[in-house]
Amino acid sequence: MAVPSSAQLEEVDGQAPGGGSKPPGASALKTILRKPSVIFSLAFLLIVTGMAVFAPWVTQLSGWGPLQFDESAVDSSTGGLPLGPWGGISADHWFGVEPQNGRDIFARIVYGARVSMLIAICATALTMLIGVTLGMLAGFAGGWVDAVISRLMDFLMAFPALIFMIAVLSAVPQGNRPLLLVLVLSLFSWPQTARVVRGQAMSITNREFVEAARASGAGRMTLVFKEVLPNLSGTVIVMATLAVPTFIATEAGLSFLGVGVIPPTPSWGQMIAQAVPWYASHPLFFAVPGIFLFLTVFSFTILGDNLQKVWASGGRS
Amino acid sequence: MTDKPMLQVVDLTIAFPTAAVVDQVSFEIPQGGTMGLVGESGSGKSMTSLAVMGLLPREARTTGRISFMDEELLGRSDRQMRRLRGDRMAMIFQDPLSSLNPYYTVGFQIAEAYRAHRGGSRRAGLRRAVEAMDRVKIVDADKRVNHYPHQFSGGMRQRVMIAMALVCEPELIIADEPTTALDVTVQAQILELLAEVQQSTGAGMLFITHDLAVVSQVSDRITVMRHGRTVEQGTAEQIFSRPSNDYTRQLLAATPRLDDQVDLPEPILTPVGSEDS
Amino acid sequence: MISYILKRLLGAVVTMLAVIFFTFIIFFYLTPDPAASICGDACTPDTIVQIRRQLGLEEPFFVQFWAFLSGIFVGRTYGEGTAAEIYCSAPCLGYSFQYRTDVFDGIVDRLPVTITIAVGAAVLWILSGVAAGVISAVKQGTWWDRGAMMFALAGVSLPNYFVALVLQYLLVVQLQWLPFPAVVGFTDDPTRWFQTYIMPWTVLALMYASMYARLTRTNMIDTLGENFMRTAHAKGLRPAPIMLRHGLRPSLTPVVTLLGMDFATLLGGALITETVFGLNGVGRWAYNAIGTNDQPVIMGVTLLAAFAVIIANIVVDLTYTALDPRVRESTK
Amino acid sequence: MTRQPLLRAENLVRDFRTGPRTIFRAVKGVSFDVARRETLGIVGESGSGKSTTARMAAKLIEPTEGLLEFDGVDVTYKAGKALRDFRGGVQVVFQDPYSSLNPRHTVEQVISAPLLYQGRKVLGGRRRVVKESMERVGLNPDHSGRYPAQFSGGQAQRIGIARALVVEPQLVICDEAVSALDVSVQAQVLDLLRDLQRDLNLSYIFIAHDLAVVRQIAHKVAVMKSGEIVEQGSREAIFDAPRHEYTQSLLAAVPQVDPSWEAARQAG
Repeated sequence: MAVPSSAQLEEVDGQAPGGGSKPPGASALKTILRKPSVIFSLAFLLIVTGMAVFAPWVTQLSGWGPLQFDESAVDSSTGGLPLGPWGGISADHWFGVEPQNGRDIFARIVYGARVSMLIAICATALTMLIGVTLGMLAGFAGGWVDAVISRLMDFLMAFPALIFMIAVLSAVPQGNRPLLLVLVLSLFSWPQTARVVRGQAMSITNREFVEAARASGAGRMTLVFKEVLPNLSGTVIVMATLAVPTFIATEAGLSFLGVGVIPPTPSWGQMIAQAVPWYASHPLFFAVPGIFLFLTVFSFTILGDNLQKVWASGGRS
Repeated sequence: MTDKPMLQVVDLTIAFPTAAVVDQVSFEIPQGGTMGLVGESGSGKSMTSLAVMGLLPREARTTGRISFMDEELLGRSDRQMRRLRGDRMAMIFQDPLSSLNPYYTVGFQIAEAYRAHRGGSRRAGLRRAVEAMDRVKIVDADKRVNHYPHQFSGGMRQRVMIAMALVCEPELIIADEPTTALDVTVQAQILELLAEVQQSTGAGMLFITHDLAVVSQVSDRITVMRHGRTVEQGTAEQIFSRPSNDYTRQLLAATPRLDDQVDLPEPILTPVGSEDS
Repeated sequence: MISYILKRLLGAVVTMLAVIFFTFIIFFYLTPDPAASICGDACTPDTIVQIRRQLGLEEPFFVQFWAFLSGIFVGRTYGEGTAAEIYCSAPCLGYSFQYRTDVFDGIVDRLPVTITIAVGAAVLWILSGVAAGVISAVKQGTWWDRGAMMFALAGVSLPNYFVALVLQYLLVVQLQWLPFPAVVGFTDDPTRWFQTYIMPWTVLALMYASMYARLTRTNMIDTLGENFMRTAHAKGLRPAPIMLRHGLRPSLTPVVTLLGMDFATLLGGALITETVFGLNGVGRWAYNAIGTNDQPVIMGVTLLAAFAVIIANIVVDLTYTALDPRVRESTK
Repeated sequence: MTRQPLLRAENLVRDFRTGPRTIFRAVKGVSFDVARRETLGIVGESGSGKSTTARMAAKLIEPTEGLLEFDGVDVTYKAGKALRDFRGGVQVVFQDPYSSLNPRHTVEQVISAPLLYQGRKVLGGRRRVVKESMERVGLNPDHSGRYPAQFSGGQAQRIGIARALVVEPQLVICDEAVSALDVSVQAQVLDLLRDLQRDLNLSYIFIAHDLAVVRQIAHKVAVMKSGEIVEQGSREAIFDAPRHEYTQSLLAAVPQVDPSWEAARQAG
């Protein structure tokens, strides 16, 4: 049966030559880069990001744009099902075509990646900005500032966010959709970040080295930026890595429900929704965006999870 | 009565996949005697005690012999060791707060140790716990059994740990830095209590500490350890009055004493308004 | 303890008022004119004004807000003094002119489906998640652990509507193991009831169980490293009591906290599963109402959900104090 | 001869709020002073208020009542520039060498932090000053690029001392500065502290729970219990002729090696 771990026993004798650990950095990345799951995830994400960034060139290469109809690829006699086996997969259409209008699924996946990534990354940046700022403020200032921010966080976290997002998004039909999505996603997500940052800031503030810095003559701002912030960077990187897939998934979910990205702009969630009536007759139309969505989210999650492990163990893996 | 030692450790070597932590350590404890294991951090003294209890992590490789009441302990199955632990040999740890589970009353935790070996009802277990707490001089034991660890002071918590160790009347008590986390006045009380307990039960004791002054008071025989090896072994009197090893001597010299006369620089007592600006 | 509960309740009331106010503002300023959507095609400016007046939409913001707020406690009457007077009894969360129903009643009618989905899924994911987490922690580093954790990561990464559709496609359409889901009472047809709900339960449980497994595992590993675990071994306890009594019990408190927070997202999950499987619960009602711009329904559901979340959080905090004797002490 | 102490505390009181209507008085009016090149030891058990007293003396927390004078100037409620000047004169060494050093900073960053934070310009640049102070405390200056966790406990505590010394303070407050160290390392650090005092005319306020350690370094000793100083006097007065009952019981409780064994060893 499992008895105390060796790490614990090391503590008993205080044997670890340093008791603490080196701050993780390059060595941490090296450690996780040895794991096959991380390598596969990174490779996949590189491909998807590449597709997203170079979407126009990629589709030029594949030959079909995301909005181009190809009536020659569908069979009007069957109600618009793609011609040929496997949903019309051919040299022309690598992932087949959509039923009825014959749009190229590959091109729509590529452009969908672009939309998803853009929204997710912007939302992550905004969430981190708000979350870290307010979390630090709450954790460091304490008192009424903390009380106000904490109440606000409680309030937003008590909100049935998805229903609310759907309601707001459906209520405001005009304007810049992606921007609106970024704003709404961030509005309900920053409290999670802020909560973690607040907790960390509070515990770091109580660590002796912060007091030591005060004794050295550090002012408030110096304490926050020079002493506390470097110790939060790991947490923030991990949270950001894990926020990206959440946003990709939520954006896709909202688009699936018809309140996200508006057609004809392609989005993976929207593609899944469009495929629902066809899933029995043209399963590939449904499966391709679903699998891409899953793999992207999964890869980001694996990456974030591994980073988290490395940071939690202090770079020793 | 036999003159055979109750605990005999011969050439004990403990190795982890990365490093050896204890190297060929040998000592024995006679019936009712006390062996003090003393050393600084990293000396392997705690590992040695855990090896006796069979509490080393799985990845540890142990060789040598540990015989307890003429029975070989090394190589025993976990199930066999479990029957011994808490029953015939018990352990007291350094930090009583973290060594007690915050979620259960102290009575429950003491009774648990009893019932694991002797069975019986929950109520009978609690009665035993009250008795054990009485023995370690916790006042109002019948009320205090229902309290949680955080409701006790540091010294009282250590008494609870001792009560837990005593509840099955063990033949061997292993005390791993039992007073290190305590204030001096409390330390004195706990040391006194341990001596009384040993007197009344006749149990042997393995006492682990980094504090030479403490070990000089509790142990008949002392083993000085460093980097996993035995540096010197002998009676307390031998070690303290005629240390043969350099390291022992250094350690003794470094230990601060209440009657040391260390020279200090003279303070500068500046009269008001003189050279000072 | 009593004063602690009172304090929490007071905080909850404040939060709830803030939620009501905030929701009201959003709907007041952002949504398109509900009168227009009620009015339909044969609409003249006059009829719109008439409907607006009947709904009280011509009043200033705070008058409307007060009418809404007081309606929750004492009920309210729409279009007072007109021929089409409608009384909405307390607790009045509004009146759906599209469904011609009191929103609160509408929610109450559909709540059993949503609760069945939520509770069933919760039981499933707590049991499976905690069990998987415990086994992974105890067998840390083994293939079981790695496999379970990889599976858990995959679980959180799977879009639930996608899983729902795939399940429906495989089990209902292709293999025909299950009939199409349809709402039936448990007492009417237990088999059908089970066949209907097993898919929504599985979909939600798959998503949440992963998080519970991971959280349980992390906590359990932390607990296994505690000094009191060493004490438990030193006492000679058997492995089962060591793991369950000393290891699992302290690891469960954070799980309870997570459960409280998940109430907030659970309704979203219910919305998606109900919509995909075509089950007529509160979530689906809200989703449909969004499509038809039936404002009172959306607002009512939002508020009720927020209310449920706030209450759940209080219950969690109280459970917490019951679970952890140290917290119990500090709230006395 | 009247003497002007370097630091003088008069009737320091500190309250902590423990609940909405409950206040805990951790320190109940303590007075003490330290002269130049003098060490004041403050001893007491846990909860005696000795650490709170140290933190007040270091101006890490403000006293609820009382007066704190440094070099003849009232600094009790000073802030801003005056506080920065005070920080240049008074530095602190903490108990836990690891947690008192920022794990994400290199040793060079750690040691030069007070210079940076106090906006000091130094001759020859910061790097040189850092290397000098590392040498002074017995650290290899080539290791200035390493992180605190790469050092042993004793070395880490030397880093803490180097950091305190870099601004050339007059008073260093050592809050349980050697408690976490092994005896042999402890002896070396105590040696170092005494040498520094001699060379740099430093004053110390030395907080400890271990009476034997205090005897090694303090010129005079204050014994604290429940927030009060029960007895204060020269080292010899406190250790050889304690008057207060509590001091006596504290001294009696300290475990001692049998003096005859000790004598035999000294003789042999």
